[in-house]
Amino acid sequence: MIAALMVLLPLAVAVALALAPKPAVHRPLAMFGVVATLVLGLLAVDGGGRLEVPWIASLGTWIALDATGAGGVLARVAAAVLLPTVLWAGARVESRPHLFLAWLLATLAGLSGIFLARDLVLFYVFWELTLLPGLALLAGWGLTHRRAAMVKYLLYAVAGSFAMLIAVLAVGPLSGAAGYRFDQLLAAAPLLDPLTQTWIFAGFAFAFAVKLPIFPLHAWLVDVHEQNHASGAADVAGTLYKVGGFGLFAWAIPLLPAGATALAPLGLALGAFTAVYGALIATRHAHLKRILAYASLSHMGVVAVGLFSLHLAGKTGSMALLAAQMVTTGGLFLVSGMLHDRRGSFELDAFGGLARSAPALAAATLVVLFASIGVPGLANFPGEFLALLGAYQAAPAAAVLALLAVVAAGALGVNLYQRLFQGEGRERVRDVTPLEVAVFAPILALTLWLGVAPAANLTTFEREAAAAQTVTAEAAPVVAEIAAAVGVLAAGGVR
Amino acid sequence: MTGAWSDPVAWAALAPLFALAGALLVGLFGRRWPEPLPGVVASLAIAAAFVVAAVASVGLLGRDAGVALTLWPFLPVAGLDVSVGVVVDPLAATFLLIITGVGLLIHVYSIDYMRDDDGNARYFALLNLFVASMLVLVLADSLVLLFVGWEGVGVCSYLLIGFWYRQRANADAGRKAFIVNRIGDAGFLLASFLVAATFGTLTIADANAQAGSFAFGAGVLTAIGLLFLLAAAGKSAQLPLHVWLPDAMAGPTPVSALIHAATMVTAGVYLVARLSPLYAQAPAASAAVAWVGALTALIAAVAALAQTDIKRILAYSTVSQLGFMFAAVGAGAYAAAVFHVFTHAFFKGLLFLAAGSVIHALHGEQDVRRMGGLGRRMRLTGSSALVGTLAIAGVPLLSGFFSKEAILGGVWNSTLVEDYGSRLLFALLLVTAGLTAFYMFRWYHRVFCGESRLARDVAAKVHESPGTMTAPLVVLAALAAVAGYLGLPAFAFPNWIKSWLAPSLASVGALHPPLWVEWLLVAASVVAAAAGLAAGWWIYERGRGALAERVGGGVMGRFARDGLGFDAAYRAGAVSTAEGLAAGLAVADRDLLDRGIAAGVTTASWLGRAVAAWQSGFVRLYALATLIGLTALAVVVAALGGRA
Amino acid sequence: MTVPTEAYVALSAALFAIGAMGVLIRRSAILVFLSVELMLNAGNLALVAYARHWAGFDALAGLSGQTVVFIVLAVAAAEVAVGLGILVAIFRDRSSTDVDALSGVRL
Amino acid sequence: MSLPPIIGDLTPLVPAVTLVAFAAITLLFGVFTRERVALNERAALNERAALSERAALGGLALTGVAAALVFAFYLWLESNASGVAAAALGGAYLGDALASAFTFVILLGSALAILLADGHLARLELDHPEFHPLLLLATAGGLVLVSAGDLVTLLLGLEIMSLAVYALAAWRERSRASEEAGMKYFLLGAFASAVLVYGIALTYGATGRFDFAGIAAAAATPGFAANGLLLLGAVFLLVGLGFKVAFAPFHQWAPDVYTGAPTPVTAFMSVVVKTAAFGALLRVTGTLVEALGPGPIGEVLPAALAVLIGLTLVVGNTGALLQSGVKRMLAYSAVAHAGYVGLAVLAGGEAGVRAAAFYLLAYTLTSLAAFAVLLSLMDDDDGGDRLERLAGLGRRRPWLAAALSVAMLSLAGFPPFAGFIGKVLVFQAAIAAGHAALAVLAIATSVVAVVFYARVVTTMYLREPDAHSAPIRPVGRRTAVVLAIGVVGTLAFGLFPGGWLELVAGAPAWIAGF
Repeated sequence: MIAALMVLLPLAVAVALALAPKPAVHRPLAMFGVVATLVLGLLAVDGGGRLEVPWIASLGTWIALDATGAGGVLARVAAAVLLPTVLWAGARVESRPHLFLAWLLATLAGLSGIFLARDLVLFYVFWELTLLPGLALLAGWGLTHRRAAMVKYLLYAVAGSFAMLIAVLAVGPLSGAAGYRFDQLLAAAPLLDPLTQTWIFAGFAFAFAVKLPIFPLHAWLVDVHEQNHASGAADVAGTLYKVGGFGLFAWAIPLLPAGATALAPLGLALGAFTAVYGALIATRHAHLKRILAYASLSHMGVVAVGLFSLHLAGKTGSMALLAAQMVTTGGLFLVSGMLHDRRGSFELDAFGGLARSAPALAAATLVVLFASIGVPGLANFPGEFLALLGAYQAAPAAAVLALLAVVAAGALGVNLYQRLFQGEGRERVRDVTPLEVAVFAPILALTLWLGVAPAANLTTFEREAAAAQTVTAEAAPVVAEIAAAVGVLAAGGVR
Repeated sequence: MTGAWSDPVAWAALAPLFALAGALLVGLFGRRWPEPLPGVVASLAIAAAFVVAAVASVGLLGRDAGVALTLWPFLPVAGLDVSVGVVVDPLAATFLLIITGVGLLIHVYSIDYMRDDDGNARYFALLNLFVASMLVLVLADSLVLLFVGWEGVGVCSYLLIGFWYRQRANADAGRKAFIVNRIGDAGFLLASFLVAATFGTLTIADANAQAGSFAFGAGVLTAIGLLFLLAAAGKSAQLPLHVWLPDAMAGPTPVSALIHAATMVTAGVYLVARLSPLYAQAPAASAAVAWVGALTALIAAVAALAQTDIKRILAYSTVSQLGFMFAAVGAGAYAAAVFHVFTHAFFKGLLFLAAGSVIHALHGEQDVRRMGGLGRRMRLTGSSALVGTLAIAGVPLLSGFFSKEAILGGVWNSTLVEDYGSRLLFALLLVTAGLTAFYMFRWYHRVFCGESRLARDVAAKVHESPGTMTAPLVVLAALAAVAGYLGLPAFAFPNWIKSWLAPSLASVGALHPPLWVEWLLVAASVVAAAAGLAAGWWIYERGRGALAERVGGGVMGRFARDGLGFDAAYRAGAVSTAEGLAAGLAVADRDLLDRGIAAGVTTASWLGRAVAAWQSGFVRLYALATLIGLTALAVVVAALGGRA
Repeated sequence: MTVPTEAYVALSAALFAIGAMGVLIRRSAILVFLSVELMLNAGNLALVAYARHWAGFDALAGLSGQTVVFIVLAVAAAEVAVGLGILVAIFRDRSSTDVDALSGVRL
Repeated sequence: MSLPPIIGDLTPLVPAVTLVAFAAITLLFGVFTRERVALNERAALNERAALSERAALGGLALTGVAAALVFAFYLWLESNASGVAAAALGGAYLGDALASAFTFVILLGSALAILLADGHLARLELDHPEFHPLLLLATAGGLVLVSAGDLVTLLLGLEIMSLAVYALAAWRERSRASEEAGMKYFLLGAFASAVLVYGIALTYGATGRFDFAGIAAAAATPGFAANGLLLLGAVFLLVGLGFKVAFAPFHQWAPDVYTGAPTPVTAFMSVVVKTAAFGALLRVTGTLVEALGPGPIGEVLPAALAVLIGLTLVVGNTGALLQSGVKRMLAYSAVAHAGYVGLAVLAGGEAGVRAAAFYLLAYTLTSLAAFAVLLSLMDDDDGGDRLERLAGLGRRRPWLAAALSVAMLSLAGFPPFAGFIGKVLVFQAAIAAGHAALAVLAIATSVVAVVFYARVVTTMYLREPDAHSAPIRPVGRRTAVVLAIGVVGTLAFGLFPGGWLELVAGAPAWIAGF
């Protein structure tokens, strides 16, 4: 029941916001929505966090939600990250702020659905629904070239999700599962023959690769971020919506072990390449949001590498990294908004020397930035470490490549800090305002918490990662064959 | 090895917390405090840490095992239940004392050195944070936690090198240090992964224990050893990753003293020593360590000859001394290495602080060519600097002599790297020892002796530094003089430190040559030191440095001054390659992918146009289409019907 | 000797084809429609032919075929009615029955 | 063999008969009141009376549809209770699950279409007294079509429906577009019926039967040798009906007729005609596939159908891509949706019927909502459907814009709208029946579809109206009702389609209706 509320409450608040007449109530209402959802998430630890009622009997779908697992953790983190985001957006969005907040709340509702859904069709519904708020935020508050960015985003996203739809509708009937509930599918799907599994997995993987995103399906990401509202709040919503990794973790890999194994080499290669690719390209840009976008792309490469390692530590780490980068990347996008406030631009050349007049801002940013480049003791490290550890067990080469990316990301981070805060300062800028302190507080708290005491979350993630089936012995040779064929195809594609 | 809070030894776990608390206090509120307060608070925090460290060390005396304490779980995944836990054993305790002791002195020294700097609070907060991280590094019971400290010190170093971030050069230097270290860190991570894959654990003790069960010289152990060597080389500025340390002198001098001489840069040595049971099983890897060390020592010493910056000389000297330590750990003389870390912390810290005192007196002048004769104006600084110089030069009965001798002996007698040219290593190090004595004499002479080459206005205002700065100098000078007696030559005298460290270090069998050989070795190092000093006296005192001018002005001189062209090589090689690659990818990213979508869109709209064109509007053509469809189907059917 | 069913069917097919050709060739709406009528009657011819064929096996089957012919005729008649109605309206408007003139609506 | 009872239980006929009866009543009423209406108008006195009498026509028609709906529902309850599908006229007229499901959809669509039309007839000068009777007749024809138990009834239903619609398409006087639409539709329609008739003849030739059950049975008898002929007949039938549902390449009439016909008529056609035709197609293909059985011959028909569907999907979706007129865009999208329903037909069986029925229900609600918005924006000369018309609608008429957005999202297949569930059912059925490749093609084309549906939405919210954009008249009450029902239904069936799906759960009894 609580799980259901985690979806319905923010949705209701969103509607209320859209219709609420008095501007005075907007911000409190929005804050209430997020806080309440977060509290619900914290309460939904045991039985109360689960829900299971039949939805469309003849289709075998259920309204099944579970807030006690990996998804629950991510949902909680997402809500926690939206807290400062709503705070910030409420103050920074001038035109129709209540609608902006409404869409943020809608995003939260959709994310809760995505993370908590334990029925594949329900998962798809939320997956698709959550696309709309992002588009709306871009359409309603984006910058001048938003139209092109929207079309691009829409094309990629829809192509992905329709591919997934086919996969969803294939995995059910073909496996002869009793229904689309996770446990029902888990009982049947892994028994599908490897080739079918590979095809279905490919369908899922395509959708999830778009939403991770990883090369070569990432082109929408950068434009969307660049064109989003200058406050960076919309970018946070976008960052939270990068749920492809979760999809692989929670659905594709456990349900289709043979398919996953067959496509893992490709996934590892693409992931590692993406990691390096993003980090390197980021160094070539001078637009703050573009840089952040590419940097997070690099993270997603590491996530993919961890997942496709199919190794316990790798998968667990990837989820931890996903949660962590929600906080850090999200936080950095908020920072980008704060910086834009001060200089009215995202071009790095407009900055420099800010540390002198805004030391607190510099310090806070530095913490988040270092967290995002995987400095241990801060949020991203545990996940990154485990993801790479797992990858190393499966494919040392991929791990080494991804590790190079980590090094490059470090270089990127310090370069960025220097361009923004170091050097001879131009005219003075104001240091953090009370609002900004309030925005930073939860971000920093999460950054430290996830970095210092990740154990609890990791255990939750691992429990779910361990549930994944393994390839049966007799299937193994076939899987290997398919994997080889895929490899040949991929090589051909590269050439 | 289990412990509980009741055990005073375990209190050492509090040391980093004290430092961290200090960092938070000063960092959050220091900016509003009056001038000396941030420094005082920071110093008190370190003092507290020093106390618990001392208590712990005393508590450890006479035990043959350290104390382990598990605080809370960290990465309980995939069977490697890594937790946040500490091990307090002699090795850790030694580093604890060095870090907190020297750290305390340098904090005190900084109070006046950093007076009137608008970043005062930030400085002390970072300095405390550094100490905290360094303590975590040496206390860690697992590779993961060790890496936490490892990166932590790197971050602090980065921030302190770029402390005066307004000058581009400083910020760049900090960045360089961070990135180069990052490369080493990649090695560390890979090594940890390999450890996890091989031993199924990330706890140092377990890994060491398991390494013992592997065949001597097993390939995987060598691989792990080499990867950790990469990490250590990055942190301890060894070839080929040493390039960041000279630039790191951009930071405030006390920072150079604490981080880039006494403590952080020795982390690499600590790492190898900590993993000594593993390295003792991997002779090839150990040999690599030793050779890297020896070569670094020599090359850095050569570079040091030609430097003109009072701190850069010391920086190269540090690199060189670290090379000695690496040679020692590589050769299996772990105790000797740690011993040298110990003594080096004193005399090199001392030298840096002295340099700082000079720079302070000269209001930022750092070029030794514009110094000289300062010994008369700054007696305390000068005399303590002399002690430091002689100690590092290896003059008998001073600390540096004993530790260096222990290293040379250890290398000569090494069984571990016997087949890897231990004698050649010895020769290299001996030459380096001579060079050390020479360039240190040069350093001291150019700064404190001869006639003053100061600019007039500066010369007028030169004065001895205040007590808070000179006191640490004196203390360190005393330690630099006497610390060596903890480790007298083992073959003839009681070597206390060796037996003290024994529980934490692997014991590698050493050759036991006849006594006269041992004495010969001692003599050799004495001769080397003497030769170096004599040469220095000959050139700089007698020859007024004319010869040096001529050589230094030449190609060789410039080559040496530029650090033997490593930076240039990297810029030409790695850096430009990466940039080129990035540029290429960026272009591809902009075009290639969008082109893909464009293709899809055009196909669709092309089809659309085709459909529209087909939609001619003429009824009869529509009928035609219908009929064609019909006949086509009919024909197919007829064909099949014929078959069936 | 009797004419085999196939012959009738072949004839009906020919009729059908001719009708179809007519639809394609003729421009006058009326002639086009007459061609359609031809096609309908081709259907009828086939129906009666088959009715005769089936009557040999099953009286009812044959009977049903023949009745259907009448239904089809009725349908054809109804079509004529509606068709001419529309045609008249058009003719009133543009005094032409050229179907190719009916190509205003297109992209 | 013994004669089957010619006059059996006639109850299945009741809904259709009701409609016909009401058609007659409405016609008489309209004809007798016409003079007075005209007079009142001319004298400009008693405008209200004129209006009320016009309204009365619509009211009557609606009552008829409502009555038919009630009877249909009652029949459905009956047959559910008894567990046997009702059949009349010796199996020529069925009251089985398929029939009732499609009957419901048709009647719903018809009622909404009438309501929508009534809101605009006067404005568009379409309010001749024969309008409603024809709509009712067409609806009745649709019912006959989906209830047909043999090919002859099917032909009759088709003609009853088509002839009425031909006339309606040409309804607008002195409108070349409308005339042209009517004529085109008529000529091509007649052409198609000729093909159908020939197909009937061939099928009869092969099996000696007209009723579906008989055809299946005859083909099943051992020693049945006329497979080839039957297959040929099947092809002709497929083409004849494929024309009505606008499968490519027999679709070309659709864009032109939809565009040319008066918009209320287009709305009616897009839902009622399509639904009815699909009902028939489901029966025919189902029968023939079973009759032809497995084996090389049996595989031909599905293959042919698959080819047509694939072509339809591509043509419909890409064709809509470049349209600048919303009406014409909807016409192409109607073609595209025919392709999706075709997947269900191809899948066949209970799943297929259920999927098709639901998809058409969803399409009916959504499409009528879209037409409702469109109609209230269009000019009195039934023109002005260009995309630019929608610019800035999000600001000027937020509710209209929201409604149209819902419609577009549902058509594009976004959850949580009915269109999504429809796609789910269709694809699931197709994949389960082993047509994954076609499903993939459907998906690929759906991506294209999203583009043109999205264009409508973005135009409403992102593009600013140009200065001289026509003022938007207030939305009429009837139109509002249609909108409400359409949007709410779209959402409701999207969230809780369960009940409806259970309604057609009994569908497998359908081939042999008894």
